[in-house]
Amino acid sequence: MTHGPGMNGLILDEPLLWEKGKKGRCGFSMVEQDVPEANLDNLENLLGDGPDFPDLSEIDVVRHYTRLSTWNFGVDTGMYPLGSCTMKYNPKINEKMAAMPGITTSHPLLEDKLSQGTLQIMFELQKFLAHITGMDAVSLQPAAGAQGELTGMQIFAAWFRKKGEKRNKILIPDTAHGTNPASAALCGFKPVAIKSGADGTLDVKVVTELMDEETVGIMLTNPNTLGLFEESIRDVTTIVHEKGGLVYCDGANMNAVMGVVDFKRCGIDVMHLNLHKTFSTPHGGGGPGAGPVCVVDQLKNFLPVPRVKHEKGRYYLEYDHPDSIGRLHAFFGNFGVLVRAYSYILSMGAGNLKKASQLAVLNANYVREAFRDVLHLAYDKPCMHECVFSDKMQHKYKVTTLDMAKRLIDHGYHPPTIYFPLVVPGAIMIEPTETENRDDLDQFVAVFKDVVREAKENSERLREAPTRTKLRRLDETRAARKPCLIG
Amino acid sequence: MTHGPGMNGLILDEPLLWEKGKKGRCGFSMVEQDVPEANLDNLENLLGDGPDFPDLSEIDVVRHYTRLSTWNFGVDTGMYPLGSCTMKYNPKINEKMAAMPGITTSHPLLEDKLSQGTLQIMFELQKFLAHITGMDAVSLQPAAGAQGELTGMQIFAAWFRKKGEKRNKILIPDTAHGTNPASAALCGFKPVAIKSGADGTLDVKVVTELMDEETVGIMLTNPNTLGLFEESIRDVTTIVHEKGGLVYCDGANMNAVMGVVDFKRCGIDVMHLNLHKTFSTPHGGGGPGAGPVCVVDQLKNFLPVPRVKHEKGRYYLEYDHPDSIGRLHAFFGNFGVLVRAYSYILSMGAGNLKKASQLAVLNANYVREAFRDVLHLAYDKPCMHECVFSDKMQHKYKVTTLDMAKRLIDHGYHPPTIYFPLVVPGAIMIEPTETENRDDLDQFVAVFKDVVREAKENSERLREAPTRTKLRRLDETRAARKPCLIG
Amino acid sequence: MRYLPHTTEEIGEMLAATGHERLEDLFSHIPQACRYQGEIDIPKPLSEWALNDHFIAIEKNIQTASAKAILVGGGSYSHHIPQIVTSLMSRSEFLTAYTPYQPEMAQGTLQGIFEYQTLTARLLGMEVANASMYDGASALAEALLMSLRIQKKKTSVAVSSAIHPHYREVVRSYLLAGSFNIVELETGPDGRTDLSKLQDIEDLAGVALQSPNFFGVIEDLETAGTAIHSVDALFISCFTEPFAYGLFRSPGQCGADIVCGEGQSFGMSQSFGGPGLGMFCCRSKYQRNIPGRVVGETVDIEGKRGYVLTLSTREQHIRREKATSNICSNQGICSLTAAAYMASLGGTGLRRVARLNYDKASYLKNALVECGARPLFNSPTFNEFVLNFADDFEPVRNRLIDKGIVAGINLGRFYHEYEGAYLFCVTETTSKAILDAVISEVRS
Amino acid sequence: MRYLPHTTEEIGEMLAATGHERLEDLFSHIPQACRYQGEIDIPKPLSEWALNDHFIAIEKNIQTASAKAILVGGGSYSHHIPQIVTSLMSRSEFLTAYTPYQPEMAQGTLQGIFEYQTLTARLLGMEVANASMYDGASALAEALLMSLRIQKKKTSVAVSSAIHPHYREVVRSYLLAGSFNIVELETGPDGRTDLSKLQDIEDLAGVALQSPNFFGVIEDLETAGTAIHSVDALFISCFTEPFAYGLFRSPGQCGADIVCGEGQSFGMSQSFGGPGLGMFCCRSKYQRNIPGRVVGETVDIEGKRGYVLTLSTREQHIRREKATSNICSNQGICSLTAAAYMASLGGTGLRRVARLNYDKASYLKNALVECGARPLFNSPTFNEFVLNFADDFEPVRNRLIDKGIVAGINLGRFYHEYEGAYLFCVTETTSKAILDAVISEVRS
Ligand SMILES: Cc1ncc(COP(=O)(O)O)c(C=O)c1O
Ligand SMILES: Cc1ncc(COP(=O)(O)O)c(C=O)c1O
Repeated sequence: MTHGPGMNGLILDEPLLWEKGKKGRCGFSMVEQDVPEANLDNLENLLGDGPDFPDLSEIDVVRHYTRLSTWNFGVDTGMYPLGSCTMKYNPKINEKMAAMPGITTSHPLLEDKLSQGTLQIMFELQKFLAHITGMDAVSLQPAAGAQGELTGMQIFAAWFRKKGEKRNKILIPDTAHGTNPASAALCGFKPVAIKSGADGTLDVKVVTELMDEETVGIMLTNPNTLGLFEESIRDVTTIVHEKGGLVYCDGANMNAVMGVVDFKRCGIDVMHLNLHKTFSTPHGGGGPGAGPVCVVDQLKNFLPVPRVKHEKGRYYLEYDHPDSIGRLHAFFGNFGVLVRAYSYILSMGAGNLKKASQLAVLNANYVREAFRDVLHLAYDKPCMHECVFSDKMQHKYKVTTLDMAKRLIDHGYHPPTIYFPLVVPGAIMIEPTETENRDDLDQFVAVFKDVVREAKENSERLREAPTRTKLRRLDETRAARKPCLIG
Repeated sequence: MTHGPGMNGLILDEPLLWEKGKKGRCGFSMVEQDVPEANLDNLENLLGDGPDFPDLSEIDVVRHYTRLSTWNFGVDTGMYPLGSCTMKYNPKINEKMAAMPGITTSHPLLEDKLSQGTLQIMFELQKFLAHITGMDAVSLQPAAGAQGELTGMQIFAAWFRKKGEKRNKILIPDTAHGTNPASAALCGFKPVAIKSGADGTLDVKVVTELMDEETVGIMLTNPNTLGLFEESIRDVTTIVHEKGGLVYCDGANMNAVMGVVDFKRCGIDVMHLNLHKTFSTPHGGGGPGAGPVCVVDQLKNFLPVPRVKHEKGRYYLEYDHPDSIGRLHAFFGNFGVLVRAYSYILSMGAGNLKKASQLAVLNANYVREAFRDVLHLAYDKPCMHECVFSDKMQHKYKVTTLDMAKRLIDHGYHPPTIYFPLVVPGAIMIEPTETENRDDLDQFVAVFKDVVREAKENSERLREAPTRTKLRRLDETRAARKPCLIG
Repeated sequence: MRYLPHTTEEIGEMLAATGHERLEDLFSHIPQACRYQGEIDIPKPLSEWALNDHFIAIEKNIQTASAKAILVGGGSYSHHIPQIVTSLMSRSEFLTAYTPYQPEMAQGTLQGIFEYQTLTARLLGMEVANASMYDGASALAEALLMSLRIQKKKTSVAVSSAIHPHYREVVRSYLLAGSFNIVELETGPDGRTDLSKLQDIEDLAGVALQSPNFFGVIEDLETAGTAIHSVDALFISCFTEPFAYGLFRSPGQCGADIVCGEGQSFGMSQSFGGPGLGMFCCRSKYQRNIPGRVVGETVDIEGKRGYVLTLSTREQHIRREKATSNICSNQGICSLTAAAYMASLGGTGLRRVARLNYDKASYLKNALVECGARPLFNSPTFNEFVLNFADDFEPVRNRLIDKGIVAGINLGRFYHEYEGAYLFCVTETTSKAILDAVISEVRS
Repeated sequence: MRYLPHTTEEIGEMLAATGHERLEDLFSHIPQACRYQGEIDIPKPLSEWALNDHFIAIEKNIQTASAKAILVGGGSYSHHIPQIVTSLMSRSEFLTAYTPYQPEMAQGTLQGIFEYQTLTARLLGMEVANASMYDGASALAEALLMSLRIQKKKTSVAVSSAIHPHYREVVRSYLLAGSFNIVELETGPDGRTDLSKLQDIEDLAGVALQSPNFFGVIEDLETAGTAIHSVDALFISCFTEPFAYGLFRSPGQCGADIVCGEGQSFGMSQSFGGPGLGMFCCRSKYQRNIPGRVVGETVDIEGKRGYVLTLSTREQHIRREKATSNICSNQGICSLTAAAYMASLGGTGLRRVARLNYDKASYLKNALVECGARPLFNSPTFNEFVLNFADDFEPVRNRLIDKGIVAGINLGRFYHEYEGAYLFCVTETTSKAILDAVISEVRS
């Protein structure tokens, strides 16, 4: 505990909402009843009693959530090196922009002429994302990365349907994020796992063997979930294309390669971006996100409708695309998230976006070097935005990745992603992001090294961690065995 | 620790600002240089190097203050029964109103016709405060209660100057807030202390004895700082007036008597209000506040200038008052605070303001009853908005008010005001305010009783408190003896 | 750039530590053929203040930004949002946290979601709720997929044509690949779903209704439930306006097996349609089939009550292609917002505001009918209703727009058979003065 | 009412516990003659939404609300405020706390103020700073009173007539009662304070100058300091625009004994003149004479570094009538705001923004001079300056107002000898486009 920010402090307890309150209290400002009460007579058997909600005063609600918030840890609290999640700083100004009254009150069903400003944001953001990825056309509708993947898979399906081809397998590397096979399966495809090569990247030979004319193509992540760039990407995409297949790229790790990699040149046909990662929109404890889908020209007619267009100074929605896969969202996706990403891109400009990727990669490599003698490095190659270690060197002390992760909490750090990707047993996946400064990285490294030292010298302490949080280790098995999902 | 919200939790450490940062970092968004650089040649011996400030990135600043905030406790965190301070809930909507762009960008030196809205707020608030107190005219200029007192004292001085009378003593009860004698002294008056009567209120006889024609009058607090209403107020004001004196009322405790007491009818000539108490504006860890001054008709020409007037649908500033004591503030006082109070009064309306006072008094009496057998009650009379106990019953365990206060912290409560008023040795002054609900009062009472029990059973524990905060008891003597005021 | 903390010296030192000379060298293994050519073509960076000006210009380009009222619902509703909800939900501990994978650092989010699940289940009269879906539309699609998972051998679902047309489009997109059969149920002359032909449909796994439906009509859910269960299908009840359940019986009370819909009304601004909140409930017997994240209660090693993400064996990160859904990031802060909103309202407040919606909508509806408009359907409605006008309503609507009021949308966009019928929405946010302005414009 | 949590039953039960029947009975001891008659005459309560509408109406009544630029300073300055400063300072742990009487529960506020004191002292080149005064004007009054306390036997102070006229008015109000003698020092033809007659003033405890002064002119503080010290008076240097010290030498470097002024420029919006921040520094030898609150470093019983309010024996709550000042509540959150603002700028940023102010103001000044305007004074200025025009400027000013630009204020309001001379202010917030619009209006 010599370097870290972790220490004890007073935080307050707080019961569940319905353990508070008194019937008749009210935390809501009631509007005047300026019209006569309407007749309820014809409603008898439809009327209910309303739900049993606790009645609270305004201060009750304020204290409840203020206290709950103090049990949480966010990027604003401290370093959050959660691999694959790109927990970078979320600029406050973006929140302000998304909260502008004209934006928050705009209704999604009005005629285009009443919504020019909102359509403009969407149109320009589409253009920006196309330019950033190198792709040709973009739909902003997917509400998260996984829905972006689903969209992409549906485009695959529609493409082959249109061509009259019946294909139903899809190649997915074993390092893929869980959403990849799940999204493919939702579309009725049968995922075929590709074992990644000894160096953690795709083996062209394996792809060649597996790719055939019953396979729609490949769904890969680049940079992949080991934090490595798929160097043979051009060969892979060529092979797939030669067999009439399409290539999907999970672009959730775009933060490593903005201004560095052109995905169209790599041979990608469809990709999604996670705006809540690369483009700095906050994660909100689980969402909302946004997972725009970018495609090459030949697939643009398959994108979801409506599409946002611009002509003669007028923005408009276009519905008439018979090849379109249809709609994925009731309206235009998580528009408020799009506004934040748009605001971020405008604040950064081309140079800073590229710089952000460079620094993200620099930070990851710096951390990778720093730990190489205390943690087992899963693949000893230069990494991109994240680096993956394992607990192999700690096995002899009967200390696991989980123990080290929990002990980091005591020191005031959010742990890295653990036990993912599955191909690295006991994985510890660290993604510092570019917004961490060097001093903070050094402190993190020093603390983690302390933990590693403790693994040897006082391993019990790690197995008991965390001890400084409001609650100690939680019993997840019990939660799953006898689920208690409502109170 | 069976009832209270206090428990341990993880909070983070954070160094001083200048222990962070690196020259060349920047947390500020720089404006474009769209004009040519100006010549600096004629400035040589005037130019400096600029201060040695740390350079930080935006996230550095965000984390710094986010972490600092977690070491603090506010009304939103929990109960804050600090007597004489009226720590009631500060509605969030008032913050929003004060932050409206039209308001925040308004400049104080422009012609009236460009500032009608801001003048309207001031004019209406003046009127509201006059109606709430029963007084005739109001100035919103004083930036806090103490400056309101100073204003009042200056009005006293100006009144006697105008009458050509030389008086320089002023009667001030021994229960008065420290700012009262300090403000009187700033005006060149000599405070004469009045010992309060056996029941904690003014003794008419003593006032009669002390009031003479060399005395400008009396400066009292009503309800007083023992939480008691000065029942003989009418007699006292009559005596003072008979000797040609004036009566000042410190109205910081107005929260007890809105819609209940008419201060003009009590015989008050000048009084101030603390908007940051009664009218729910937040205290901001020490300010800003606002201490408007209310006077009766005969004194209104002595109020500070400019005054805000309204005529024929036009609001305007009036400067021409030869009797005025002049200006107390560069502009119009803490305008942003006035906006919040105005917003609060409009939200409450007459009925709710009165109700607020009633419930504030109810809560104080409820707490008073609850503790009567475990804490020594300083004056056993019905109280107003606050009640005062002492540590007399704990002396035998060598436990002081300070020890109990610090132990309350461990339980997650802000302690009451302690050792004030001075007339009650070891005073414990509890002001729950009306925004605390009954359940929370009951919990507070139960916790405090636990502490009292501990005083008997485990007094060492109290003397060691607090133990759950970021820091333990701080050495205030050392701080004062060798002051270290900058780092 | 203020978001990038590295100084030039630090970059140099760090590069030295990683064995590189220039930042570009970090990417030397990336094949030339993959490289980005030139600079990204986006505008040059704006300062915070220039950005603000840019957004003000955009806001001026949103023609409704200064509207007095928008009397349009159709799945996106204008309701009052207490400032406390907005203020509390912007606390960075909530907003800048990730999905609560480390429960010891995320008890705030976790208890908050557990409370959301509970209030949601109470509102909808159900036993179990999840932590959110993307929106009402995808929630409905997932509900239908869930019914197909539960009734493994069946391949058809039936969907009321009175369900929000966009929701039905999303359902089609989601179900297309699975080669499932989607039957649309007609709307009867009373504006309610016609269930008389249910028996004719084979292999029916689930039947979905919306109430209030897209026409604002309250479906007779109880009767519908009986009909649906009699063909051994799961009864899926969906909604776009949860405020209705402050006044009307909940779908759960009427026998629904799965209830889902859009929660935007509970504290989320409209924001051109998102982010909203997909609410999702089911009977507890189906809980292991539910899509999405769920939070459950448990204890820590000292026996203290706490919360964790649970039933993760349903999920993509464990089950991969066999998961109940592909959902990962969902609408986290929106679910917390909805809970804070429901807590601010309380049971008493929810009922009161629901009643106000009903009263105000009834006021406008009745007055326009008095002016000669005809309701498209005569069944009870909540805060939306459809009217036909003797003369073309469009000119009136345009005049109202000039006065800052957008009143109604032409149903013809969604149902060509209802061209010229207008769907109106009135909530507690609309004053009588506005309603009277509409009435007098229609009258004139 | 949502701020009042008590239910009717609770009130009944609590009254029973206190031995009362009705709420009114709690006040039965208050004499009838003191009672409020009838109901308070204020408007009936507004809901949160009606309140919002009311404020929107008021905002419409603020004619500058939609102004493009206000080129007026005079003690209230338009500077860019980063959103992070606003967001962070609204965290309720800071905003809803009281003065940090219990340091164990207020280390956030206390460290924050200690940092503010330190940055302030560095900015002004001084050794000690307090935790804030109400504003620049009362800070100056308190500084003069402090000089009289330190130089106990002396009864006069001298104040430059180039100090903000309102500040001088406040000084008069504060010093009046003490029957002290206030001498005003004339402004020389160069716009700087004429110190040549200092020797003639008897019993001079302190002399106050402002730099940049009300005319925007940078005083020659070093020379002034020598003159002031030569008559054995304390040198008090005040300011309304702290940004100047990003470019110019600090008063401390020039020998000032007390430095005070207005800190609004550092992160506080203008808000019709308040709340701002009275900044206050002195040499450490005078620290026990300083008015107001101060925070000092100490340790806790475990030896850990921490912060407390200190030197309280100077203060009213201990010293009562013998206190160094009557100040109690001060500008707490404003001082934290200023610190956060200074931290966001950093040394590099402060210098850069100061330079921008200088450059932009120079651009306008030079251009208007080219158009024929004459500077009232020829000495160097920072971001404010005074011009005389050949023709009446008022019609030009009015035309500019119609275009959304308020440019300058007539000095005649403050100095009748300068009637028709206009004081302008240009900060980093004004774009060249606006300045060019002013220039072309003047030219036309
Ligand atoms: C590599 C990768 N792909 C896909 C996803 C899924 O994105 P989302 O959570 O937005 O659905 C994630 C996020 O966890 C990811 O890291
Ligand atoms: C009774 C009383 N009078 C006067 C004051 C001084 O008010 P302020 O702190 O606003 O100067 C206070 C506040 O502490 C008080 O409680």
